[in-house]
Amino acid sequence: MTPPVLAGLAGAALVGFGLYGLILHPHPLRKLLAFNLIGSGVFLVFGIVARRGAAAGLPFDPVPQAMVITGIVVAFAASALAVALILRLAAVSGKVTLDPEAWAKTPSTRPDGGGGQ
Amino acid sequence: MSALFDLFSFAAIGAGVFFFFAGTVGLIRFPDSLTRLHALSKADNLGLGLIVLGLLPRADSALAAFKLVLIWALVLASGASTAQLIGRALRRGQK
Amino acid sequence: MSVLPILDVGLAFLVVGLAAWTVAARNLFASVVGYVAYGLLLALVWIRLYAPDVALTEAAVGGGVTGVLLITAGKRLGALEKDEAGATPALALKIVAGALALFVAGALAWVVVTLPDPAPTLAPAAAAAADGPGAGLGNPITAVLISYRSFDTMLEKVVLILAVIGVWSVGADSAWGAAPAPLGRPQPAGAMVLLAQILAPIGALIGVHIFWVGADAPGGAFQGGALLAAMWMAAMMARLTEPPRIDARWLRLALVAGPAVFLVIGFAGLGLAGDFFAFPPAFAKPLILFIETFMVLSIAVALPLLVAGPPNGRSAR
Amino acid sequence: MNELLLAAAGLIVLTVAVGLARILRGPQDVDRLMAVQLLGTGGIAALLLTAYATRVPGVDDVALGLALLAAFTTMAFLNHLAANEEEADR
Amino acid sequence: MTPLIATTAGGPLLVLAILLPAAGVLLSLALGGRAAEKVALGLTPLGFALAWLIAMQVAAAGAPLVYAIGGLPPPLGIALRADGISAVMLLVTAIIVAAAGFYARAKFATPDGTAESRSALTFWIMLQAIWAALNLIFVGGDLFNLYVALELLTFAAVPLVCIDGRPETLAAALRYLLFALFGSICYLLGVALLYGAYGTLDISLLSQRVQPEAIVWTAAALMTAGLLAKTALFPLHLWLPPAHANAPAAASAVLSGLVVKGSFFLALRLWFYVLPALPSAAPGAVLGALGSAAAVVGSVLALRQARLKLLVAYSTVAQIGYLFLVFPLGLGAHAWSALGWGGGLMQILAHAFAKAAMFFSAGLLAEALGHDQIAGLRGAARALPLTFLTLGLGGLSLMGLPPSGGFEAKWLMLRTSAASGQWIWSLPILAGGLLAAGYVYRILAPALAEGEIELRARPQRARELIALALAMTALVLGFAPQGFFDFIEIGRPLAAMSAP
Repeated sequence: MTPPVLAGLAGAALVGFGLYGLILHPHPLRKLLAFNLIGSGVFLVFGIVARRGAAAGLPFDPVPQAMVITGIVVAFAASALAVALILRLAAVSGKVTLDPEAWAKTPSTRPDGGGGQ
Repeated sequence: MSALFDLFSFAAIGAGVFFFFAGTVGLIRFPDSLTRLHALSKADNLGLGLIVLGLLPRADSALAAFKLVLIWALVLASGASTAQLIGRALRRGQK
Repeated sequence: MSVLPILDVGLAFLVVGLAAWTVAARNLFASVVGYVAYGLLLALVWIRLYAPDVALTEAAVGGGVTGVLLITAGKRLGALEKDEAGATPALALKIVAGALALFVAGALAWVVVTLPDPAPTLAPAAAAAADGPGAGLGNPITAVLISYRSFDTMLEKVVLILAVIGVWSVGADSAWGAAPAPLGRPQPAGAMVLLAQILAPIGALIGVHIFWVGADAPGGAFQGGALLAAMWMAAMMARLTEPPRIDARWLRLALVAGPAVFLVIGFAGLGLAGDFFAFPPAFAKPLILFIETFMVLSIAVALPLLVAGPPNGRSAR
Repeated sequence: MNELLLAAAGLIVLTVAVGLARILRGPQDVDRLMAVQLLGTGGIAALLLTAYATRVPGVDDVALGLALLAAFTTMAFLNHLAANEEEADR
Repeated sequence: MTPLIATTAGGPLLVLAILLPAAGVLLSLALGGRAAEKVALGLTPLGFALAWLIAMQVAAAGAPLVYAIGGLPPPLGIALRADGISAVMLLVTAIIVAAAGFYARAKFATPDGTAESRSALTFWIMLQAIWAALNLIFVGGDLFNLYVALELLTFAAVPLVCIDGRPETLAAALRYLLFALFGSICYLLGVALLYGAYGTLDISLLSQRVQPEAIVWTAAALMTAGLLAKTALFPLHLWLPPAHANAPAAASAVLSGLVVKGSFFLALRLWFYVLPALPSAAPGAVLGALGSAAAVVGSVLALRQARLKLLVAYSTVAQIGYLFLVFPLGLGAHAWSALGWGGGLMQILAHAFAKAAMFFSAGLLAEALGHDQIAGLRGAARALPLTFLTLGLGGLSLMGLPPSGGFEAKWLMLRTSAASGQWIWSLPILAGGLLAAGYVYRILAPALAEGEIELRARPQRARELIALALAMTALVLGFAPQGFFDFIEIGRPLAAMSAP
């Protein structure tokens, strides 16, 4: 098997594992890790598309590779925002559950508006 | 001359691979964190050092050779410092 | 005898195995560590796909900066782990999710393996245009990022800025304007200070080097900026320097510098070369390097701020 | 000779990968982290060997980047050990 | 069909429409504090003028405007395109963003004595960022560039949800972020496959190359699933109600009225513009069925809510459902497709205006009463007549009563389902309308009843009038002339084939 095919299969497996984790894990940080797994699987698909597009003396098609670089930046920014939200949630409430039922049971007393804490 | 260089490369790289192997065995088999740390440091410093040494004759420019040495130096500095920090933390009984 | 295929298969299994561990681990921190190791290995995979530019990005961001972000979060949330984040999923849900994941992965694998042959590609177009709008840049990826897909690259920096503001915005009202919490312990150990003192200047030089060669060889604004960012973070972890106040004028200007300079030169393109974001051929390379210099600055500032988190403490100076 | 370099690279990656069993077994977070550090060093060695075997440009720069960041996650981890300790003291 | 890849007259306006609010974001952050509000509000007339100019140019040319960025045409470069629906959406966005901005001044003013406040800076910057992202979505011509636009939209919208910092809003924002990230990564995977198959991501070039084959179906399924998650179509709607109901009213209006339309617009682009070569009956039926389920389930859930803002948010879930009927009713080159297309577009517009007006009113109500419990509304209409007039007019459009825009949309859809023999789609349209009447009645009936009510504060007349103006606009849409429907046909790939 050539590296592109191998990487393509690996990418598909990563998307599968990530999807499973994203659906099932209740913990938001675990969901974030799973999302990142899907992300890198998707980037690998771009990677094999780029490698297969080798032509005209270039060993790869530069366009998908450039897209991966853009994508990695965006994925990192997303992780940072999610981590900030998770840590803040843990700090103000002592728990990190996303279940809306759990929040409905303990309504905040502050009226609409206000800010910070 | 070139055959001699190849032989040297081969020997050094082979020794490097061995130290990585030894380090891994130590990490897996040694009974407690401090001794595992010791095994890890050996692999870090010696294994990579020998590989770098083996590749040096094959570097085709002074810059490439400099990069090789720099990489080793960086890993050495990082490994030494973190080993000391981890060791201190372990001695104070943290995990 | 060829060892390369064996190496590739081994690498692929390792990567997939670590991904499985990240999903399956019971312990939150063990899962995080698995993911960090996975990020390191991905850099090797990218080399095997002939993508050193991506490998460099993955090494700097995936292995380095993301590692610090996640390890910090994992360690801080570790204390909460006993607290249930929600009920454990029922077996039925597990089966449904597993079947769905299997189906998606299977379909994707099949499609990827049967991609058309010969593959459609823009590589010849990019290579042919290298002397024209590609502005004599030896690295076609840099040409694509700054010239052909300038709009993506400029807006992606705006995304980075929005993420920084988003991270700041989860802080307390009373803390607004103050600096984020320090990244390091109050009294850092000597070894860490020494390490940061060694790493930071060398790393800064390497970052600039990688940015500079990026015009013609693997590397570029993002990779260089990410390494500079990592070095600033190292200095902050050793308390050689502190996170800046988020209302500092220089910080705001550094954050917007990259996209703003890109935008201004893009506008000027209408007058100079007849189109928005067009570069006059005679000045293309210096203009692109000029834009990239500010991009490096913005990236080097934005990434550590994303890791440092919202402002902390009281805002009064 | 290039084949030998690649074989060495493969051996190193597979060897340190065995060390990843420490991530699974722990028992402490420090042990897990040590396995990652070994993987990082092994990865750098494998990258260098690949760089010299295949002559793909830029691979040594990737190794340089990894070497710079080798201690990164460990530094972050150790900082949080200290933070936890202070909380325990209080 | 000639490929739309070379710059046309008026093309530079498209770049300006995106870069104006983007520059506003950068300027607001650099200047900080009070300047952010001034920059944001100052840009609204300029942005509206630009949208107006673009609409005029499109109408004059009778064809889409195109701009190849940097003078570098696709496939290597990126093109922007504005057709009839782009121009309409640019105008609607400019109006609602401006309305939200002026409405929000009272809440997001920087307090005296502080140089800069957290919530104010965040709100004004994110409002402009949403505007920039939406404008790019409406005129983007490259699927990867549109991915960047989607992410821009996500990163701008999420912080608005948790701007007040309460734990439940943080949880809602986090859920929203995770759904949105999942959506964009699915979309991106589809983009990768399309590039792998055809070597271009330009919408007009792709539409000429796409064949009905496995890789295209996979890509289409992934991209559609991702966009559905972002649009909150049933059963991926779970994130929307807590997020939209907990945000401040000005932000809710933008999120419900505009932001979910961004990802829906991309779904339209995908199926009508990228994939017209695919047989559309089966995917249209699936999307229509999901939409029907959303219309019914969303309305039933809206009926059961105790809080006004949650009711309005669940109503969004239901109204999004109607939008998806455009796929069975508008896809394909049939004689009746233009009717269904017009109905779908009208539904986007009517819902955008009506829902923004209702969230504005709900916000005013909550400020005046100190709560937004429906049970506590008894007698409120007497105290706040303008606010309840707005709620009633908005409700009229949601129910689909004449002469509102909502009526026009549903009337067109009903006519299409009859003309096409797909009468089955008329059932959810009618059922949803009845249920909507139920939940609007639940708000209005107690409010109109006799009762004493104590106001904490009287809402500002200007803010009430902004909400009323939007509700009136939703109403007036019902009188849209034929010229409007001709205009939104400009650039629709199948328009030539399906003209009646």
